[in-house]
Amino acid sequence: AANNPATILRLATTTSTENSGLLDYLLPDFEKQNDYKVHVIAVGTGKALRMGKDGDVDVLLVHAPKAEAEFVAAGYGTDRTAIMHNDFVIVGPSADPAGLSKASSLADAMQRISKTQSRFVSRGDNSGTYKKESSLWKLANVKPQGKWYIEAGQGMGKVLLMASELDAYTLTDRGTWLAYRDKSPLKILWQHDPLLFNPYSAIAVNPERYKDTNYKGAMAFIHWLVLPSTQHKIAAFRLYQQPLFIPDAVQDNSAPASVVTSEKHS
Amino acid sequence: MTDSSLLSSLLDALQLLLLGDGKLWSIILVSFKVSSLAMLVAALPAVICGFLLAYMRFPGRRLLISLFNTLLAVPAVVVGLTFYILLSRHGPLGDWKLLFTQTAMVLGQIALCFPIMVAMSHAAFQAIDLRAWETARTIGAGTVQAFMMIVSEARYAILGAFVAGFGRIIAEVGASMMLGGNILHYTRNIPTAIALETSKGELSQGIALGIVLVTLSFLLVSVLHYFQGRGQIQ
Amino acid sequence: MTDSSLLSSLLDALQLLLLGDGKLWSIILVSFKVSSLAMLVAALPAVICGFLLAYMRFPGRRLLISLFNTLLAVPAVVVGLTFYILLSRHGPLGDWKLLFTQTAMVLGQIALCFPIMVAMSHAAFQAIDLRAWETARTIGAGTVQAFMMIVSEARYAILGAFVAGFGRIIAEVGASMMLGGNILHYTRNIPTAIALETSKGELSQGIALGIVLVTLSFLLVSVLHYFQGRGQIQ
Amino acid sequence: MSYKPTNIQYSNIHKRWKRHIVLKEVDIHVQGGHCILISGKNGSGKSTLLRIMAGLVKPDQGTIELGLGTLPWKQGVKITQQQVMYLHQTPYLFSGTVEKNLRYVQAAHNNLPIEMEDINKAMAWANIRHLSHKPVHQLSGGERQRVALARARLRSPKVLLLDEPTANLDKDSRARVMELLSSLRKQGVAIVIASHDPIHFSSVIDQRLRLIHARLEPEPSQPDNIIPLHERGASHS
Amino acid sequence: MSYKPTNIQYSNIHKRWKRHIVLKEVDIHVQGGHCILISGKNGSGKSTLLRIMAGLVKPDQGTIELGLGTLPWKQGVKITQQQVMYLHQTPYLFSGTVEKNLRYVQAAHNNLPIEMEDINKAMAWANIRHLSHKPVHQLSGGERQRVALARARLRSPKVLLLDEPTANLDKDSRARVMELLSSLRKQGVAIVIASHDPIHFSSVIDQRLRLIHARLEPEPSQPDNIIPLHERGASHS
Ligand SMILES: Nc1ncnc2c1ncn2[C@@H]1O[C@H](COP(=O)(O)OP(=O)(O)OP(=O)(O)O)[C@@H](O)[C@H]1O
Ligand SMILES: Nc1ncnc2c1ncn2[C@@H]1O[C@H](COP(=O)(O)OP(=O)(O)OP(=O)(O)O)[C@@H](O)[C@H]1O
Ligand SMILES: [Mg+2]
Ligand SMILES: [Mg+2]
Repeated sequence: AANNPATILRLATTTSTENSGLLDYLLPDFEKQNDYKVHVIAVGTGKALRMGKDGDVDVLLVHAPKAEAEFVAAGYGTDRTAIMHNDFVIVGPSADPAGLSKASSLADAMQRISKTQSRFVSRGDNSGTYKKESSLWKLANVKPQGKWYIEAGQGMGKVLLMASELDAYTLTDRGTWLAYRDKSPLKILWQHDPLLFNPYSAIAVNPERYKDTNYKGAMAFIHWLVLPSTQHKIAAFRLYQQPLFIPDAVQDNSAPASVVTSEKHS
Repeated sequence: MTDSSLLSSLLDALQLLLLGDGKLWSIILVSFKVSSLAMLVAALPAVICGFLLAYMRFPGRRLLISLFNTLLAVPAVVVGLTFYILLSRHGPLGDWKLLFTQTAMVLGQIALCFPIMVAMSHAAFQAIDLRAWETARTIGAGTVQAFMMIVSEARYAILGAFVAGFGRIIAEVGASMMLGGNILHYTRNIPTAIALETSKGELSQGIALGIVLVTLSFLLVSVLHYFQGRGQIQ
Repeated sequence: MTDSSLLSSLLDALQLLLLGDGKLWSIILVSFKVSSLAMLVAALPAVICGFLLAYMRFPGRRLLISLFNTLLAVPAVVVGLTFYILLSRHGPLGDWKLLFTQTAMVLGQIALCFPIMVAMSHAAFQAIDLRAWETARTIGAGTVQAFMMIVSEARYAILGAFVAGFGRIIAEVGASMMLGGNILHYTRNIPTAIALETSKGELSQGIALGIVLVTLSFLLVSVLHYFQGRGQIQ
Repeated sequence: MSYKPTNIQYSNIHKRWKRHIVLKEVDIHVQGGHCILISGKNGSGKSTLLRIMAGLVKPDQGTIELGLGTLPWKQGVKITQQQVMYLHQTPYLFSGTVEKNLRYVQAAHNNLPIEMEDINKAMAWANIRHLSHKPVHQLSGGERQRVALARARLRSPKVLLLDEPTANLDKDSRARVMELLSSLRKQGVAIVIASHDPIHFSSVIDQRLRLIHARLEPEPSQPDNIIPLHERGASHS
Repeated sequence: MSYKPTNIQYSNIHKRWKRHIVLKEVDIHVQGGHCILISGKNGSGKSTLLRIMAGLVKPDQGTIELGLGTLPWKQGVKITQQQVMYLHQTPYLFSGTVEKNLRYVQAAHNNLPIEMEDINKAMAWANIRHLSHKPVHQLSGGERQRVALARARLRSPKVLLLDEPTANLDKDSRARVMELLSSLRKQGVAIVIASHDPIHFSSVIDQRLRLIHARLEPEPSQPDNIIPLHERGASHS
């Protein structure tokens, strides 16, 4: 199909991959090599899964392991493949009123926030970040409610802006944090915790449910994503001079095995 | 929502409506409280501006009219952004600490509904015979009385301006989201709640909230229309 | 935006405008193409509806008027949702495969600008003396000619209706986002681009795009006003 | 243009506005070359009757008889209204210039726009040539009336219904209206005039009717002697 | 209510619309109890003059002289316009009922709303009592005119400017206008009438002026003999 106009492949993904610029950086190679035109629809994870369910897109790149598993189990998607991960961090006011720096564990950190009634801005939506946050509260055995717990119901960027304005804590993915770091008085107070890993998978929409879905393109995309060359490129991606995503599908160890960062665990 | 057919979405929506819950009512209340406040503040000045644009001659009048018409096309999110920068901690009005309050939402909504009401009430006055003003003055009405008489002559179109202004802000999401922050029980109104539900993929909840909004608006509009008169040429 | 002061935001914005880039122009083009198409489709039927609501007597007329006025207050995102459910693969019109295309955006925008144009042109016609219609018929104008003459009498307010309709869709983000999907070079228009930049925290880019939109709208409105006449009562 | 002389019988017209009966069993026979004057007090129903005849108001009852026999109102008026022109008591002019207003007129005989030459002639006749490019909202009361008359002349319908055509007109213009009426009458146009100044029309009237208590009755005999005197008195200016 | 008789001298009024000079060096002296009739062709500037005197149109030039000496126009008109009422050639009525229109009127002597009793009296006088709850857009031409006259009577200003007040009126109503004018004149109101039917006003006129070539000139002598005859002729109906 070299001479035909490129076939369209519809990719629903989370805002983090689009906003960080990762897709702008990766996709041109894919389009060149495979003769597809990728239409990127960047929405929340919840909405992306919904679009997959409805067959309105061909392939997903999302980060919500539990929901993804349900999605595949229900027969909406196939070929779920781990692609990469990044991680979440907890940011908060530099004065650190809750004393996260003295916390012994992530659960302890969360408890300190609720105990000191320090303001915490929550995404309050169905995003992967919110799901992660909920699991952390559960882990800490805290039911977050009260004046200090602000359910924003917005995207990550807006929540970071709100937390900055309100001198509040919040849980954020590292990519968005890097983008906002310069204009925020907040700083990272908890990071590099395995509990805060944020894995991304690609899922093809099940062609048995929707015959005319571009399954071929979806598989081409997934296969391309796990190619060593692509995985290297993912590892090499930098945002504000910092690596952001750690490839999960590389078998060799030529790629950086872990995130190297100047910011030390506080 | 268990499956995505239109019918089941609607059924879900209806169910949600009938069951209702405290959360829903708090959201509805925020919506109507904030937008009504904005209307209360903006309506009279807007009508007066429209009146002056129609009845006074001064340099720059036509430019001003074009300007107000243009301001109709300012996206709510841009209004939101502008006020955000003004009200943000580092902004010139940061000391007021208004960001993420209902007051900030009211400010944003005033800025949104004001231009459309000026433009439409100007058009309304513009359609009124000049003799109406002359007659009012000649039978002894003072400036304020005469203004009221002209407003009453143009009431059909002016109430239309109010409806359009209210419609613009009760339904807008950009400014409320930026300035209010969509905080549950405080600054979450119907449009931001719809945006949230939608972003979660909960389309039926979004539609349900939409139906609530439209139903309440319909009641409001019908009441207005009762005052507006027959709406038929005479 | 390196710091959040208003001034530096604006300077950044201006710089972006002056440098411009292909991406920016593609976004602008999508915006105006989609909204102009929607206007082209919706304008005449809306004016005709407004006319019939003003000049015809039929049961349910007043209810219809209230309805159109209510539809002004339907949030763009609800219109977006509704069309989304219709056009989604599962939906009744799923076979048309229109979701995430410019056509879907046009459909959504038609639904958004139609009611406001009906309501406002109804108000416009309503303000015209009944003798205008009678005179038109009596000097031999056919139905269509007479309609055109009345439109010309009401042109000031009708152009106002067009401006308001256009303002509503050129600036709306909810429906375009839902139905277009904000795909770069294809369905990303100015409002969805602003939403994207804002969500990235690039407030200055958002404002810059807002300024682009407002400037272009101002040009358009000024051209319309040239045809609209003086806007002063006679 | 009219091959058969116009001949319309409007019969048994009833009209009431809410509880107020304005017209009762009104018959009126309109003939080409025949000029009828209707007088009556304010609010007696003159304008209502003319508007009904023009098809602008629907009567509660009534029939129309053409050459074809009696037609129900709805059907009859559809045929007649094409050829009937009504001149409002306060004329409506479309916004724009005087010339633009006249260019809107369609010739009654073929429903096509009228030639510029005829428009100029009509303007000259109504003495509004010097106003042709003036926006109508700047016109004086009498000037507006004259534009409306020029419009009527241009349209030259088979039936012309005039509602107070001489109010606001000066003596010269009134004389010009009389000229117009008599020339149209000669051309076979049927004319009906409603006026409080019957005296102005004495020279062209064939029949005088009066609306009284909702009925259309023949006018009691007119003392003819005063007319020439008044005309003489008026002509001094 | 007026302790000193009204006495206003408008002097040297010039007015042109674009290149068209409508009024040139016009002087007019308005006195309480004095009634002036202005005639002139269509478009001669009668309405313009009255509107200028009422402060609705700004002249290009002109002064106003009150008891206090000569005032520049702007200043003078501010004082006079409170007491001057202009009746439009085609009256404007506010949407709503007849009664509502009359309730809008403020008494000229104290600028307070007028009592219902006086409103009822004025309606009775203008013979529009039966129309009091009728929306004005349903009124006939003459009925509208009568509402406007009732309004003028209610307001009872010190200077009353009437633009074609009898157009569209039937004979009875005209007689009523004459009554009103003579009673107002007796009460010391200054009256200026612009009309094409000077003959209607013969019984109340003190001074006849004529606008000709933009100047206001005294009317050439009026052949008085025809008036009673015409009046007689008119009274038959
Ligand atoms: N606003 C205006 N702009 C331009 N010209 C005007 C304006 N108003 C009036 N005129 C012109 O000034 C002239 C005088 O008008 P005016 O209304 O005073 O005449 P009039 O004597 O009252 O006439 P009529 O007897 O027809 O009522 C007319 O030729 C008219 O066209
Ligand atoms: N649309 C309407 N609704 C109710 N009543 C109306 C309507 N139109 C006219 N009328 C009433 O019908 C009566 C007759 O009105 P019409 O205009 O026919 O009178 P006319 O004889 O022309 O009077 P004039 O000499 O004052 O022009 C009046 O009393 C008027 O108030
Ligand atoms: Mg009449
Ligand atoms: Mg005049």
